Amino acid sequence: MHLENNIQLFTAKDLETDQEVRWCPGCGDYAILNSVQKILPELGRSKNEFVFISGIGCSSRFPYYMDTYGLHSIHGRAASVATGLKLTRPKLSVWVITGDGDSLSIGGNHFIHTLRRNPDMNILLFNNQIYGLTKGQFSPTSEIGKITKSSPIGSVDSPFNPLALSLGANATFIARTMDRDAKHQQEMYRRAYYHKGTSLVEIYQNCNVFNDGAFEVFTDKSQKPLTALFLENNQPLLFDEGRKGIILDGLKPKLVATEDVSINDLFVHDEGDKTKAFILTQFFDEEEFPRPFGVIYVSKEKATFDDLMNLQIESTEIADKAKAFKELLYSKNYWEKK
Amino acid sequence: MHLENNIQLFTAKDLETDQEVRWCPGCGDYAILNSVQKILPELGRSKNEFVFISGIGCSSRFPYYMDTYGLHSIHGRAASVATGLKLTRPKLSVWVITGDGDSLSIGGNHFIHTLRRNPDMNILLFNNQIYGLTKGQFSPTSEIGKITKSSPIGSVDSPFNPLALSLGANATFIARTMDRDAKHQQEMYRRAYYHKGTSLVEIYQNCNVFNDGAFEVFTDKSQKPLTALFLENNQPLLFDEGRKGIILDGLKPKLVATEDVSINDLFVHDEGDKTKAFILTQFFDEEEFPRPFGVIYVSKEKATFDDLMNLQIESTEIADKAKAFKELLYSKNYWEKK
Amino acid sequence: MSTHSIIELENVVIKFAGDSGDGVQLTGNQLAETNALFGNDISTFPDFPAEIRAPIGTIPGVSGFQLHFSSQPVLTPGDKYDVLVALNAAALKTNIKQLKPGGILIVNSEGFDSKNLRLAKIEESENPLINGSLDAFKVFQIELTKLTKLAVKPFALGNKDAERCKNMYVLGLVYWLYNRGIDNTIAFLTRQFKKNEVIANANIAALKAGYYYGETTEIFLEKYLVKAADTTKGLYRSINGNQATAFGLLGASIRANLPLFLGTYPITPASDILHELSKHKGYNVYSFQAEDEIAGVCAAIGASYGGSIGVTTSSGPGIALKTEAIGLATMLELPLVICNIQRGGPSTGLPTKTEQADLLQALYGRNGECPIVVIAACSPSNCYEMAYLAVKIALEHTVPVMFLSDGYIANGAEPWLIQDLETMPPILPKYISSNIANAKYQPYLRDENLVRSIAIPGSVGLEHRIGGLEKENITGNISYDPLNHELMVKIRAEKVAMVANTLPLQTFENGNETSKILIIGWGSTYGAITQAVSELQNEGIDVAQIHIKYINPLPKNIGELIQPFDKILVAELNNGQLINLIRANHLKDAKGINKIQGQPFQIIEIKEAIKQAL
Amino acid sequence: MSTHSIIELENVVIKFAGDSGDGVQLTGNQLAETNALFGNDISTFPDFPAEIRAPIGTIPGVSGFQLHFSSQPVLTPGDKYDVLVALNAAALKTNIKQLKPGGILIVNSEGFDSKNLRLAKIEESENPLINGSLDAFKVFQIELTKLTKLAVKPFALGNKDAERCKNMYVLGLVYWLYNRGIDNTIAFLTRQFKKNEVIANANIAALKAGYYYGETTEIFLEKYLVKAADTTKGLYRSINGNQATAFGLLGASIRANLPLFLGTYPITPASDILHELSKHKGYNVYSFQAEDEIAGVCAAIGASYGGSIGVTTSSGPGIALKTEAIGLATMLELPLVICNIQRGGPSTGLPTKTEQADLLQALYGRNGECPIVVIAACSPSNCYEMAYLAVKIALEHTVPVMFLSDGYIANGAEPWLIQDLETMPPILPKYISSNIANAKYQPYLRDENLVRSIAIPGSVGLEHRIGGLEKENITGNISYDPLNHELMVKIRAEKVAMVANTLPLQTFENGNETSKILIIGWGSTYGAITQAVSELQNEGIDVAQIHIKYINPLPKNIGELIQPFDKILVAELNNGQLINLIRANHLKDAKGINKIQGQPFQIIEIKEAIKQAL
Ligand SMILES: Cc1ncc(C[n+]2csc(CCOP(=O)(O)OP(=O)(O)O)c2C)c(N)n1
Ligand SMILES: Cc1ncc(C[n+]2csc(CCOP(=O)(O)OP(=O)(O)O)c2C)c(N)n1
Ligand code: SF4
Ligand code: SF4
Ligand SMILES: [Mg+2]
Ligand SMILES: [Mg+2]
Repeated sequence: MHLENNIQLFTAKDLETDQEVRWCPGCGDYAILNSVQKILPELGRSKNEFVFISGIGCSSRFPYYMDTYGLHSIHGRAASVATGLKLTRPKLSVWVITGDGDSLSIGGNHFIHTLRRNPDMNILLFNNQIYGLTKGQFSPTSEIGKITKSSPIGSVDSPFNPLALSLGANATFIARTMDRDAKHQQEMYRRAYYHKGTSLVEIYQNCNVFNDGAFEVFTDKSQKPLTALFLENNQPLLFDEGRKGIILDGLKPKLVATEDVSINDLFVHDEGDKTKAFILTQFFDEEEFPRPFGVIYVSKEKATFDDLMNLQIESTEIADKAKAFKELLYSKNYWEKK
Repeated sequence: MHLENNIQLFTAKDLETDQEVRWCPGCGDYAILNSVQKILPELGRSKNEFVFISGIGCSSRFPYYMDTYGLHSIHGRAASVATGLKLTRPKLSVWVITGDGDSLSIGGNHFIHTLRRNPDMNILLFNNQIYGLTKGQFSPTSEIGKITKSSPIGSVDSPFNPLALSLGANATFIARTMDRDAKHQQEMYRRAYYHKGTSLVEIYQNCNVFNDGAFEVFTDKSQKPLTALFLENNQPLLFDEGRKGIILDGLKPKLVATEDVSINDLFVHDEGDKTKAFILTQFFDEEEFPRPFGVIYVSKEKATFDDLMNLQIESTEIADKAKAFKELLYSKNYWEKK
Repeated sequence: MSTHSIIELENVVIKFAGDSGDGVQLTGNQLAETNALFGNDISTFPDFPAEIRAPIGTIPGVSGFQLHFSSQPVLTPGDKYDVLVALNAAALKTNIKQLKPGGILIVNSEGFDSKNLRLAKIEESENPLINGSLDAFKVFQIELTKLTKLAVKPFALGNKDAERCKNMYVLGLVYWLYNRGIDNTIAFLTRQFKKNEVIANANIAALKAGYYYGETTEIFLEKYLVKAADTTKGLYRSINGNQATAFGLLGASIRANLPLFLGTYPITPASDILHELSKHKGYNVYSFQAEDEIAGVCAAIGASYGGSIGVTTSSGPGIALKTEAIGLATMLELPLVICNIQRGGPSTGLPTKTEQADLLQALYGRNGECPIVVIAACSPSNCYEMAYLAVKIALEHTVPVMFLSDGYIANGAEPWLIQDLETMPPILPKYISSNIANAKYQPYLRDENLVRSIAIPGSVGLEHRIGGLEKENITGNISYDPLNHELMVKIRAEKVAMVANTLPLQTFENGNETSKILIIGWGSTYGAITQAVSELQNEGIDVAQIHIKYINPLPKNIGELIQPFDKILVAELNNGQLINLIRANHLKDAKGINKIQGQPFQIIEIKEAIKQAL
Repeated sequence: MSTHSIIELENVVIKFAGDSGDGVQLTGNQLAETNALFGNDISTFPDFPAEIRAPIGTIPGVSGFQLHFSSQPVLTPGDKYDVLVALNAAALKTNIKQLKPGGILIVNSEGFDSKNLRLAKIEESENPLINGSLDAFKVFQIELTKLTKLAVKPFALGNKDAERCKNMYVLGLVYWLYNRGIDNTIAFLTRQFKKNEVIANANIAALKAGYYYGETTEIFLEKYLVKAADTTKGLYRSINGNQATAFGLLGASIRANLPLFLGTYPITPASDILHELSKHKGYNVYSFQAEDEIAGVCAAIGASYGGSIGVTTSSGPGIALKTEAIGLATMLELPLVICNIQRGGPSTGLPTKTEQADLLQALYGRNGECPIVVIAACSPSNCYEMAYLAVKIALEHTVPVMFLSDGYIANGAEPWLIQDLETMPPILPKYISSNIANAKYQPYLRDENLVRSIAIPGSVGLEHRIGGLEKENITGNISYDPLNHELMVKIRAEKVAMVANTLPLQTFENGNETSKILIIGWGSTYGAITQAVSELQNEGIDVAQIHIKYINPLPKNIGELIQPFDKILVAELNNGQLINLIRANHLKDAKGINKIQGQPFQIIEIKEAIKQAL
């Protein structure tokens, strides 16, 4: 029933289950599964300490393919189920697997409340900008004007900016990665794991059946250098193989050719600076800016929800509960009938 | 059934209903009711064009006291009900009345989705940092450590920053005001009304029964000058009767004595600047900064949800629907059985 | 000393009524406690206005507290009052209909000035204190505010604070009238205001002044005595249903040696369970006030999954929101306790009033074939046992259990013969531990009761996946196989049905199979029905009574008990719900006794309905 | 020309089965359409795998399309197949049990290589093409991929695109076998691929090649003819239930001259109603894809409040989430249509499978006494009429109406004798307009049917407030008055009951009150039950049949019709739900015929159950 102390070594292979992986051939979910299976053995914990909790959606089938503990819950509620588990079993490594519909549409409320409360768990948000499982309706991350089964003449819903929303909900860790970059993904999952608090990783995931190529502009080898900005802490914002960079003109980010400016004038990424993080999350609506990938913001100041709650429980813990309960029952005036 | 063209004049008095107002004596809700009743007649519309839709909570009883159209719905869902109404009756002036529990706890998802979609309506969020109607539990805006009926040894929930959350959800209008300042309130409601899109006004409202004095530090005459920062567009951030101000050191706001700096160096409020707005929303956790009141951010760029949807409907409108429907029924291969 | 004669009474029903701000609940509670300590059997019925305070002095602002104390066993707060204490005109107007002819009416005459009359919507000319409408009662008018202020003058309180003591003044008077000492209340006041001695002393002074007012003035010619009741021996305390529910859950957690996790969202009248449990974190109680009811129940499911006792509490609108997640728990076959403290519906309805109208929702309110266990407490103190059993059943049968209570018993109090934890049945959860598992762990392998063994995350070597899709029996793998689905639907139903094997058989509360008529009830109506049936039996009318605590599954012998009867009545505070089960299962032409007024049954209502049916 | 002899058949049941990517649905649909156009009566049953595509070639990845075409009236897609077209080993394995002995089996022999066998979990040695297990059938093995590629060679397609044409090849062959022309499909292909002529022409070439393969090779010795059916005269089209539902709603909106507002959230198998309606904005259709089901229904309530037709659509888990809001609509007494396209439950259950297990939830799944109207469509095309009536009842009686359909009829198609809008009953909503209101508008003033008149926001002089708290009758003011609450609960119930006054009386589908046994059904089981009963009657067994479309309220004469029978069966795709109503209301010892396999009834199952019960 309790965690064992001696770590049981395991490999990525050990994480495969006997269930056939049932995503469409070519789906970005495979790459994410692989990356997660890759890093888990490196984290220095036993396999039995990992729990994957998902909602409903293509992405949410993920736990079935991980030979750890797993719970495929109901649509939108994974974060709540995970919160109940993490609070009561704080030593487990809890991962929430969710889609853009699952966590930002029906599950939006649990999403933002989880972020503000900050239990120590990792949310992997598979953002494919579509409802995959229900065969292709626009999602809260689909672009306005999108033509789908439920918006045949174009959606009129302006989308969320998931990382800006997370920041607004007081998230303590936000990062973005892409299915097509295994190394970067793995780095982000590792960072997420080691962050104490709720870590949100948005993963650009290609749904090759209902929304193929949504992120091609960022993932395609030839376009990537100009469209994707890979963040490194304390490093200036550079892209296009160092040819382009970003400076801050007052509060306004501007694109520059690196040859035109001194390297010292560039916008230096600082994961701990919330205003800088905000500015980075806004490289979203404006097409001219490259899309940032990497850890955008981390705050280590906020205590975790599970720590705070367990602290209250431990600090008031009653040694002899049965005895105390008896006293409790008799604590209000009682009387004897003889 | 349809709106009349000629405006029927009315007064604040005409807005009172025959129902007794049933808030606790001294509740901040009274002042808000008065301010709303005050401004409505000035907006140049007939009384019958206003609709107030609320959820559940003390604040949500508001519609019963307004002799306009009103719907007291269920907990957390007012924004959704209002969206359905506004989409189909775009000419009505729709107001959502809600509390911090109603819109940020159970209704949080509809809240953020409404903001991102941006239907043209006004959300008045009565934030008293407590659940009033259910007699005093902590709410998602209550400070951590708060002692309430449901947190007898202090709440472990870190609160939302409602305006930061709204900004993160792509709100196009966010403002803050307080129950104790009638003039400021009225100005905010007017601004909200005239903004085309979803206007969010957070109102600091005193619940004198379950959370008395929560905002006293901002509303109390003697403390207000040092704690409340009243924003004016294009004006420098000044408080303490002009003695203190705020400058931006890079991205970091700093408090200064005005005598130590040139007026030109001060942080000038710009309602249209989202990064500035972000910085202002962060005057929240840090105690040393005064709390900003006024319109923090407005964006006029985003089309409203009701306009976009009605545009699609109007631009494709079929003149003879019965005829077209007949064609539709027969549009797939059909055959005659003789 | 007192020259008043003392008259012995078997029982007294007294109602305090005043404005929400008048301290009526506290006054009533004090009298109840003092009488209980003295040895009376008691039952209380607090009846407060809607959640928000209505304007002072108005009808919606009236708060009431009804107390029945007796030298005989007491089952209800009583139908009509022997005594009404009315602190203002609105309180009188709301309650006078229930005062027995010849009953004692104590009124604060200052609560009948023009303003109060106007607020109570009474014409000046219709002032009941002068228009003769109260002639049928023994009316005692007291200038309560004036007398109270006089009494507390030495403490130099502000006007408001001074006035606030008036409930103690009137309580003192009532103590005197019913021959009770004031010590218990003095001790209470000292405790309550230990941080403000002046207020404590002022209240005590008012209490004493009221007491002596009875003693020294001659307004009352008699005083009364209600002797101690001859109830079961043992240690008692007073308890209300929500407290009892919280204690039952807590006790079960201690007995099962598992953490208790409450995932919930506040709602009237369930919130007090949250309030109570959140005081007891030291017992390994996690109280999680979630962002909504869905998050609350889902977190409880997560905690159950992790090996804690997942509990969620709510009332009508909140229960409606939880139905999808309850389906998930059913499918996962995890323990879960859902407490529904019913209130008047539909929709927001009458949040502070009582009703039993969520029974069919409890039974059927989920998508798909989704049976769960449904049990109902029948009195405030019975909530303890039933909440405890809810946990026991959930853990031992790996099923969701819906525990039904309602606003009436949740807020009503009665003496409780304290049930020590050792006397409760043991709880044996179905967890599997790593060491025994050499073979592959099969999450849906079942025992003879069809119950699966649960492996808790963290256990070495028992990694597995579960979810809300239909699953293959034994392995738990997702399965779309048609016959497997039918099998699983039947297994889930049978598993719930088999809970009946562990439940006590149903017995008659009154009468037996030869009685002329059978009345069936469930839940909070127990007191009123039982009292009505006893009274009828005393009148020589042979009525049998069954009171059902286990609704799904029903006790195994219920058909047998019902079978002999041609005349069957089902009494419920709804428009007819349990009756559907009785009719459908047993094909008996049962008739309903129904009341849908947000109020409990009166004994007389039941009696008359039975008489009519005979 | 063809030397093949032509054999006339009354009807044929054919099943196409292959991998999800094989275009099986399209193939089936084409054959269905062509046969329908020819004049056969038809019924179809598409049966797809779970939502996500399973790996190619596996059992979970099998997609099927069943078609029954006949010269006689057809009510179901048929129990067993006369013909099975299996494109790979998994498709064969899944379907072979349903092929009639002696039936035709057309297989793609290339779908049985080692890889395919492994994916289908068949041992190499058990390859059905060689192990003799198919001896009972007429097996035709075709190297489909090879032949198709040959056929489309001139178009120089990529490998994948070329292979994709194989469904057309097989369709061509089947057209030949059943003596049908290929023109309709050629026209379809030309339309479908109008942007890619090469693909269109390649498909047409494959279609023709398949057709000529039948004609020129001698693999088939006979071909078959199913003559046109002798059904009611008029104009027909093929329609599935979700389309029909969308058209019914749309038609009602046009007829009532009110905008249609759909507030919904995608879910299988209801999403297609959203997809269809969102194509028709030009009819004043607002399709709002909300963030969740709660927002969807609440927005629909807001739209209803504003004078539009508020509709929400979902399936099990989503309906569960809407229950609180449906209570609000009940309390507000606003029109609302809730379409529940049922699927296998509980919880996420079997999302792509059919079931009728949400009936009790529809009736009772809300907190408090909260009756709403519940109606159920009985076939794909009947969805049109029932959805139309749902709107009519909601608007005319200011009540929520739950429209029940299920995955089987939602996706199944049949010929529909097109019902023109003019032939539908008029819709007369209950709105009040400003000009008549000189007196104060009373929102809860009622007409003789207890229906209130609704004033729409914006109307001059009719300002008023409504909400979810209990309200005073007539004025609508909040009221905590006990007797008013009882009155309102009864009024709301009676208002729903009175809908029965406007409904058609129940009739027997078959038999009459002198028949030996009565079978009762509701919803999508209509076809199977009716066919079973007709067949039994042909066999000389006298069975009466009632099929209920209006479940709450039930038709007024239902008791009368049921009364004479001692033997009553209730057939449902659940564990027994409607049967509870029959037993409770009529105290008849009805027995259930239940199937909970995510699949519709087979005719034979019903027949056997009836025979056993006789
Ligand atoms: C309560 C409920 N509503 C709706 C659905 C149907 N549904 C299942 S998954 C899904 C959305 C999937 O989108 P996303 O979360 O983005 O996951 P993806 O499939 O794209 O990975 C929907 C609407 C459901 N299962 N339950
Ligand atoms: C579904 C549902 N859950 C819970 C409740 C109980 N409830 C009513 S109001 C409220 C919170 C009120 O807080 P807030 O929105 O801040 O309003 P306030 O009373 O403070 O103005 C709660 C929990 C309810 N009515 N419905
Ligand atoms: S539908 Fe899209 S997201 Fe789902 S499995 Fe297929 S490719 Fe992946
Ligand atoms: S409880 Fe608080 S918020 Fe509610 S009416 Fe009273 S003072 Fe106002
Ligand atoms: Mg998605
Ligand atoms: Mg509040």
